[in-house]
Amino acid sequence: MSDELSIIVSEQSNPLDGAAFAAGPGPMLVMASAGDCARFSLRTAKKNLAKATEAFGQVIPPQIGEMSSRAVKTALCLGPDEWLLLAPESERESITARFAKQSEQATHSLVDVSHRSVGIDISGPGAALVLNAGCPLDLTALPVGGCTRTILDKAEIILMKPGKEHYRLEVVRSFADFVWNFLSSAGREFETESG
Amino acid sequence: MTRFSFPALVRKAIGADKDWPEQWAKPDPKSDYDVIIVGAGGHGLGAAYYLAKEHGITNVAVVEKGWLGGGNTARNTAIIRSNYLYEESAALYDHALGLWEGLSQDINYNVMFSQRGVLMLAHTVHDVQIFKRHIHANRLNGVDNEWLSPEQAKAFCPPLNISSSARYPVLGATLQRRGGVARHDAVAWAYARAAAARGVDILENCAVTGISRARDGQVRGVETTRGFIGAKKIAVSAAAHSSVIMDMAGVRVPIECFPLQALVSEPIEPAFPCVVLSNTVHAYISQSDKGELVIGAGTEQYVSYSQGGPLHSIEHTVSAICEMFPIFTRLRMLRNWGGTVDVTPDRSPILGKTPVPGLYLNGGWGTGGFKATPGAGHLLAWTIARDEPHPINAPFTLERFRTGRLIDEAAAAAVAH
Amino acid sequence: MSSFRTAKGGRIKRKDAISFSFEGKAYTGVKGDTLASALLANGVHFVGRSYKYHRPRGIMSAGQEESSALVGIDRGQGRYDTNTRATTQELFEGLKAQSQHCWPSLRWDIGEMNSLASPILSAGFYYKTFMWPKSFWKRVYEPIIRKSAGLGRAPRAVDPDVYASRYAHCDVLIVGGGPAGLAAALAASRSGAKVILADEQSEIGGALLSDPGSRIDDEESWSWLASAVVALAADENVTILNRTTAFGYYHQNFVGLVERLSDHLESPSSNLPRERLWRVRAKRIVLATGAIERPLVFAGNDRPGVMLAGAARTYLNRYGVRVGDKPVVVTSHDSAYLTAFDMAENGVGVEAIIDLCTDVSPELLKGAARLGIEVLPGHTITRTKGRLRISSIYAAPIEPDGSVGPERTIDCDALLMCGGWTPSVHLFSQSRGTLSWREDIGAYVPDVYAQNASSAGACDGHYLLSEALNGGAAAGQAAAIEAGYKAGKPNTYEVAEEATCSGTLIVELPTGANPARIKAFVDFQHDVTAKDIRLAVREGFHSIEHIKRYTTAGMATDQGKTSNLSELAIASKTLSRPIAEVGLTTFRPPYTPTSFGAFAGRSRGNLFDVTRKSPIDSWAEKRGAVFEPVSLWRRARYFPRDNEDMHAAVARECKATRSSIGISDASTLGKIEVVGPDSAEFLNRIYTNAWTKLGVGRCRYGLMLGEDGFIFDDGVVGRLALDRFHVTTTTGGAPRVMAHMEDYLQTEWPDLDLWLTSITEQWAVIALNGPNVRKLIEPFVEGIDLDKQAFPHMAIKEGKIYGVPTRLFRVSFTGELGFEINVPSRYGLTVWKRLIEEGARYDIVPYGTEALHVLRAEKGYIIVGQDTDGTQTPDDVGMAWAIGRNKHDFIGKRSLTRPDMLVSNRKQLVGLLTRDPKNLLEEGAQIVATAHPSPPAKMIGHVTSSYWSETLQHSIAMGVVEGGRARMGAELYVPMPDGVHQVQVVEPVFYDQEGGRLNV
Amino acid sequence: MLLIRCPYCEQDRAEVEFSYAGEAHIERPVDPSAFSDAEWEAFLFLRSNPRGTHFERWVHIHGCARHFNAVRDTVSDKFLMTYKAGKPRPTKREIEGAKK
Ligand SMILES: Cc1cc2nc3c(=O)[nH]c(=O)nc-3n(C[C@H](O)[C@H](O)[C@H](O)COP(=O)(O)OP(=O)(O)OC[C@H]3O[C@@H](n4cnc5c(N)ncnc54)[C@H](O)[C@@H]3O)c2cc1C
Ligand SMILES: NC(=O)c1ccc[n+]([C@@H]2O[C@H](COP(=O)([O-])OP(=O)(O)OC[C@H]3O[C@@H](n4cnc5c(N)ncnc54)[C@H](O)[C@@H]3O)[C@@H](O)[C@H]2O)c1
Ligand SMILES: Cc1cc2nc3c(=O)[nH]c(=O)nc-3n(C[C@H](O)[C@H](O)[C@H](O)COP(=O)(O)O)c2cc1C
Ligand SMILES: [Zn+2]
Repeated sequence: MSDELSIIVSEQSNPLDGAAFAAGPGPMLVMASAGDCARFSLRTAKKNLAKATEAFGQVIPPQIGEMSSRAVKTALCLGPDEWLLLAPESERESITARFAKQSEQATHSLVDVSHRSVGIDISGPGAALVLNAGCPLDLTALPVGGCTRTILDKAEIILMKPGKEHYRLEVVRSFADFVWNFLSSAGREFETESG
Repeated sequence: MTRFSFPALVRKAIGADKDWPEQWAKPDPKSDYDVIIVGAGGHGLGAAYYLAKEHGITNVAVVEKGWLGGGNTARNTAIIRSNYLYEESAALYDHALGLWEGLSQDINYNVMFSQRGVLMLAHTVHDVQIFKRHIHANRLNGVDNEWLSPEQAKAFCPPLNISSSARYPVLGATLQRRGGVARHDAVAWAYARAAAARGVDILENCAVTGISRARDGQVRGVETTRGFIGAKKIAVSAAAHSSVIMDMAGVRVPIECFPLQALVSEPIEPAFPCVVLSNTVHAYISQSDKGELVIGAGTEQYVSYSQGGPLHSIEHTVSAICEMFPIFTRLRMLRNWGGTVDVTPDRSPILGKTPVPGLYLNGGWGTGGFKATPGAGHLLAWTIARDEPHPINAPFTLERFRTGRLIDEAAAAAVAH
Repeated sequence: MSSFRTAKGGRIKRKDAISFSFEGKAYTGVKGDTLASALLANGVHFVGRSYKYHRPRGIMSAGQEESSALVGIDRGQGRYDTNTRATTQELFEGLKAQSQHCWPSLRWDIGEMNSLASPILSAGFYYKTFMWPKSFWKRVYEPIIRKSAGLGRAPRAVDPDVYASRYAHCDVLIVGGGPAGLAAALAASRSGAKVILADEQSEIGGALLSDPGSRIDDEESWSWLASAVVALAADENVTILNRTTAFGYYHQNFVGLVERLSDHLESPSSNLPRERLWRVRAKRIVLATGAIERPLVFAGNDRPGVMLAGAARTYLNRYGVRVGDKPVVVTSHDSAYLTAFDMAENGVGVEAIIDLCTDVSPELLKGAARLGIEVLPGHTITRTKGRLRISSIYAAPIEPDGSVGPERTIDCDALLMCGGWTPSVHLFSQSRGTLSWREDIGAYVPDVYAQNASSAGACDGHYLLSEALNGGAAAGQAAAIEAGYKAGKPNTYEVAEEATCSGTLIVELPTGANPARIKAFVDFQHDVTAKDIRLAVREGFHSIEHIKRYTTAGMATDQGKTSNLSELAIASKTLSRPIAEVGLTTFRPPYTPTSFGAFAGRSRGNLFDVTRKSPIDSWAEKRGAVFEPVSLWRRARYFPRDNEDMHAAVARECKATRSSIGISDASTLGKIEVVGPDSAEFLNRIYTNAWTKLGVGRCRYGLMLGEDGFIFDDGVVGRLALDRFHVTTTTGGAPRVMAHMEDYLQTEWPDLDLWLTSITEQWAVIALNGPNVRKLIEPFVEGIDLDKQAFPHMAIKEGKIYGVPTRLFRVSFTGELGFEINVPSRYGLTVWKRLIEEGARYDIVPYGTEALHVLRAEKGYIIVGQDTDGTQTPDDVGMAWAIGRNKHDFIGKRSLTRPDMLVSNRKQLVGLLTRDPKNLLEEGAQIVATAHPSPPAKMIGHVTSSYWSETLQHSIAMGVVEGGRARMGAELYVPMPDGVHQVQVVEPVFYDQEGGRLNV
Repeated sequence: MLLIRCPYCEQDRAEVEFSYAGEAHIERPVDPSAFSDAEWEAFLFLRSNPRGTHFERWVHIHGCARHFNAVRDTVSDKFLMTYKAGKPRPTKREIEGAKK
């Protein structure tokens, strides 16, 4: 039976599976759905960050808007006591276990939200323009390596800026189609950009 | 007062319109009145008129801080209907609707009350349930309201998009045929003229800054920017400023003020025969007799007296209109303005006595008091004259917020416009 | 080349001919033309009809202030634009324009008869008549009034164009690209500040575009302009937006602009949006919006051929068009002389300059003499002649006593007027700045700023080119500094031989005729005349706001751009009150009419709102489910087979569930993970129920109230660990509940140690109900003993199903043995498909929300929002048992003891059975106590839920009834359109009262 | 669109990221059952609704998700200052100071 059972793990379905989009000369804009990973919502007091860092195996930054990203793990500080942790699928269980061990000394809430959202990678010289079709942030003021929760038209997103012309956003599953359609609709403008 | 009529119009035209009299006089305040009404909106002016006409009380002043009719009376989308859910509300609004039907003739001023029918769209199964509930209740209350299928709704309002693939498809609609719109400004002018003709003083540019009470607590007059004016009775009918003025008398009222915006398109030939409301997408629309589409938005979430509002709300409203009526996208917006609506916790008005002897309150009409104008005026006059509420406004007390006997049209998910 | 095109000059491309049509007649223009300039080049002035009197009207201006020359433009395929100003529409190949508001044709218009009745059509006439006989209003008068209304043709087809939008941030936003705006942009850009320069015209340049003769720093103005634009375009920190109107100035320097991307193109590419809404937040704003020329008010000032003098100059210098061959100029301001001089220099025989002022500057007189133009200082125009085009005017001297001397006729084919200039303070005023009246220039100018902005040039009351340039440069520099940049000294510009620029504000031109009998237009579109304004004042409309609303002056599509000041001046004079005291009406957005499409942007069709879909939605769609929207979600309502209707499908789905297995997608339920040592205490306060004693591995139905004591939401809560709960909410209530909980946690009880995490979308939820469910899943579940004792009703456990992690709930909303399988969302679809496959042997049937509603109603379970409407307490719906009586407090508790919560006749939830079991009540039907109610009837309740129960073979209903529980067994009545139905009040549980089917 | 300074993010952010949450400094009683009907009415429904300075609550719902307080002028809609939830009502002096 367990053979049959394990098959299912590979049969996952994501709203944006394999989605890709490019537009404009250059191209101005490239978008693709990001691969799956483990995601955790971590809530704890700032004083516990050292412990949490230990459990996660990578620095968890203390200031809202900061993001630490090294190798394959990323930690985003979204609120005064809220972090989003991204890690490879394979580390999900070990991370959970390490945090569980700490709950006595450092109260926290670690909730597995791996399946809650999907990621979209957006890059190119037009990336910021396309986001600004629906995002009210001044994206030039968002530093490279920064992150924030914000809004894109009618959808809440978590926005990361890994590079100058590179953004990654996280959107809750059921909003993903909307966000993708919105961005690609805006991206189509590059096909005719008339200045 | 010169009676308005077609022959009068011709006669005056022959005289180059030289001798049309003032529609309302511009008196100086007297030192004392029997009744002072604070706020020369449609409601306050209506109350003054009915006090004079029906109760013989003519030593009355209506005190207005700006130009009369310049509050929400000047800025509303003028929708009139009475198909409210609860019997208390239905009675109240239907009383007003009845008065609207004879108003132009009664006060000899054409307020262009147009009973072109009000459609309210249902976009979800839940909406359908709510609207059916309204129809049943209205029928038993003797208020006209009927259910239309999407096709019937489209026949009644041809620009309506009833495609089932719309993001918010039209699943049906209620229609109140007696509902419609009126020329909002004219209502204020009409009541002002009719009240003034019966001896009421209308004091514009006269803001109330304090309410003065005698030792025994009874009111004795108002402080204004034009000096103290004595009064035996004071009625506050100041819509957005109700709570500020009631505070002057030491009475706290459960009213908060929020911005509400509206807009008109450029004028076009008749293209929209009726009034359409959609609560689900927050937009409502009709076409004025002059030709512009008159469109209303939803209220903002924050307290404000700014008579303005943010752009994103207008974007939302206009996109909702374009969803429901896709042929309108290329029309242009001509003007967008805001009002300040006075909202109570149960979205029903407060109309009656207050804990202060001689002080009456008419307020909290929120997004939907224009339709009540004649009724509110009529009932307020009654309440002032007899120092007790008329049975129709008896349920609309201040006390209900303490006891919990709310008249919750909002919970019943009715649009209040 | 058409007859009125000049031989040379202008900014048009003479070689690029463009054909277009107006009123079906073909014409030729050239590239760079507007529709108006092309028509004028062809000698066409008469293009429209006015609103009320249907008077023939021509082209009055050369810009967006135009209120007469409005046309319809049809580009086919639903691209029909009504009320388009000929003066701003750029010409493109094949443009087709039509006149509006006339029938059968522009030339022969029946509506012109209105002019005959004009004496009685004075301001507000309709308020005074059409009242008798009463029934005529609805049947006769109003239809006629409505029919005659409106200006443009209504659109008939759906617009295929798309609209875009964009947020942008900048250091300095400059509105207006005339000399002031350009100089500001140059100065700001030099500092490195991020600058946006927007101008609504096709080309940047403003007044310079009409003024090739001026010299800036010893350079020809057009060459200066070209280098300025090149310099700005080269700076990557500068964004130049032409064809972009700033329409609204909102809070904290937030400005809405619309960029028109394709209206000037012959065949735009389909990906090119027609317009783009820019939402700009600027640190600092420089307003350089210029000034608008004012018409003069006199009898017959509206004939085709009467035009603003500045416009005529624009047509000449910018478009190479003579607006006439023998124009007359009438003015109260120096600037009109420039028009006359430029025209004369281009070989046009200017018949005369009628100057209302007596003391004309010697230089201007000299200039006129040099060009052979007769100047009549101290003269007025008393009337004009010409039906479809002006043919002559009557000029007369103004005597020292103000009376008018003998008239003299002057033939002409154009009359160019100038009553001075009105600074464009619209945006400033929208920003809530206050204006002050400047008597010397007869205009309102910005005074106190409410936001971080400044003004420069003509919009600030500085009309000289040198002032515009130097004021603009200073404003640009200051703005950059304000925005935090270092800016060197601004440039100073020198303008050679600058013309004088002064005038007098003339309210109404002196006339010998009775002013009460003449039509001297103030608002040209709405046909508001000077006498209308006087009538309004006479009738007691003293506030300018009243005058506006009574006469409709300033309410036309130009929003009073050319009329407000005349209106104000006439009112002031009639009221004998200074203009400054009379004040202005409120400036509101949009600055110029702005398309709905631009506001709607991309929010159309499937982007109008989010449609949330569950992980299993695609399966349901393939299976042909009929969906219903529930908040933002779409949920499968039923799964019809072979053309079944809803009724049949639901009956089948219910039956299958009760007899074997039904499967449904419950993924949309809200879910919140509550973690932390104080979780149970938190839930104690949030819910009516008590949570402390709930064992790990158990669940409980929870009821949540608002602080007002009324039911707010409900759902099942499972305890995963001492400090970890899995909370579920209704689908529609999920965001509201999360916000409510966060609010109390953060602001009322910050001392509690716990956190809330939304996990709605982490888990797909598959609800399985029916007697065979356990049998179906048992083989595939790992780590959970499904045995009745080990895993009883209302239990929760973590384990695996098909090898993927699950949080398995044993709960039931149907009264059958039920499990809710939570699996991480990405597995939801696969698990669902497996269950469907494996379930085939039990005839598993997917059911939708409708069957779900029937099944739960058979059990008397409520749906918050359907059986409750925000006015029910727990006791009202028979759920007093859910209240933890010993709890000190919970949200809403206090409200339950308010006097009106304790009265005996509150509406209570009951079951209702129709006398005829086949009869189905309508949801929302009202309940009365008498068999023959007549309006207004006393209603004692209403039907909240009503269904056909296939299982019970009779209809069932629930409703709320005053004092309902005391009426058990009583007969009541439900009036419906088809008659009054008799019903019996019963317990609201219709099926398996003992709950035997649950506990198996 | 308002521009609101979130005291947690320490940034000015657009109104669309926020939700309004009613008047500030209306503390829920520790023991509501001790409240009279009139006191309870005041807690539930009576708000100051001033023309002018208003103390109010906002949530940075699409940002850091924190509730905070703001002082805003209800006539001009201008924010005078914002501060973290739980902080006492600022004095006139503090408000003036924040305006700079
Ligand atoms: C955009 C918008 C759309 C609306 N749409 C509709 C609709 O379609 N249908 C509908 O039925 N209702 C609608 N309403 C609501 C409706 O406009 C109001 O409920 C109604 O007009 C209130 O009338 P009123 O006479 O009570 O108040 P107002 O007309 O506001 O009059 C109150 C008066 O009191 C004066 N005042 C205030 N303070 C003082 C003081 N201190 N001293 C002296 N005078 C003072 C004010 O200046 C004002 O003139 C809408 C409102 C808005 C803002
Ligand atoms: N001789 C006179 O009496 C007289 C009078 C007035 C103006 N002028 C001349 O006008 C010029 C004044 O220069 P200026 O720069 O102040 O004004 P301008 O008229 O040259 O430029 C204003 C520009 O702003 C644009 N604009 C206005 N509102 C806008 C909006 N909401 N959105 C986008 N664009 C908008 C206009 O299209 C125009 O191009 C000088 O050349 C001056 O000589 C002369
Ligand atoms: C039903 C209705 C129709 C209106 N029609 C027009 C119109 O055709 N043209 C116009 O300029 N304004 C129109 N207005 C708006 C008024 O000009 C004005 O904006 C409104 O009374 C609010 O006043 P304020 O903008 O001066 O604050 C209309 C207003 C209402 C309520
Ligand atoms: Zn924040």
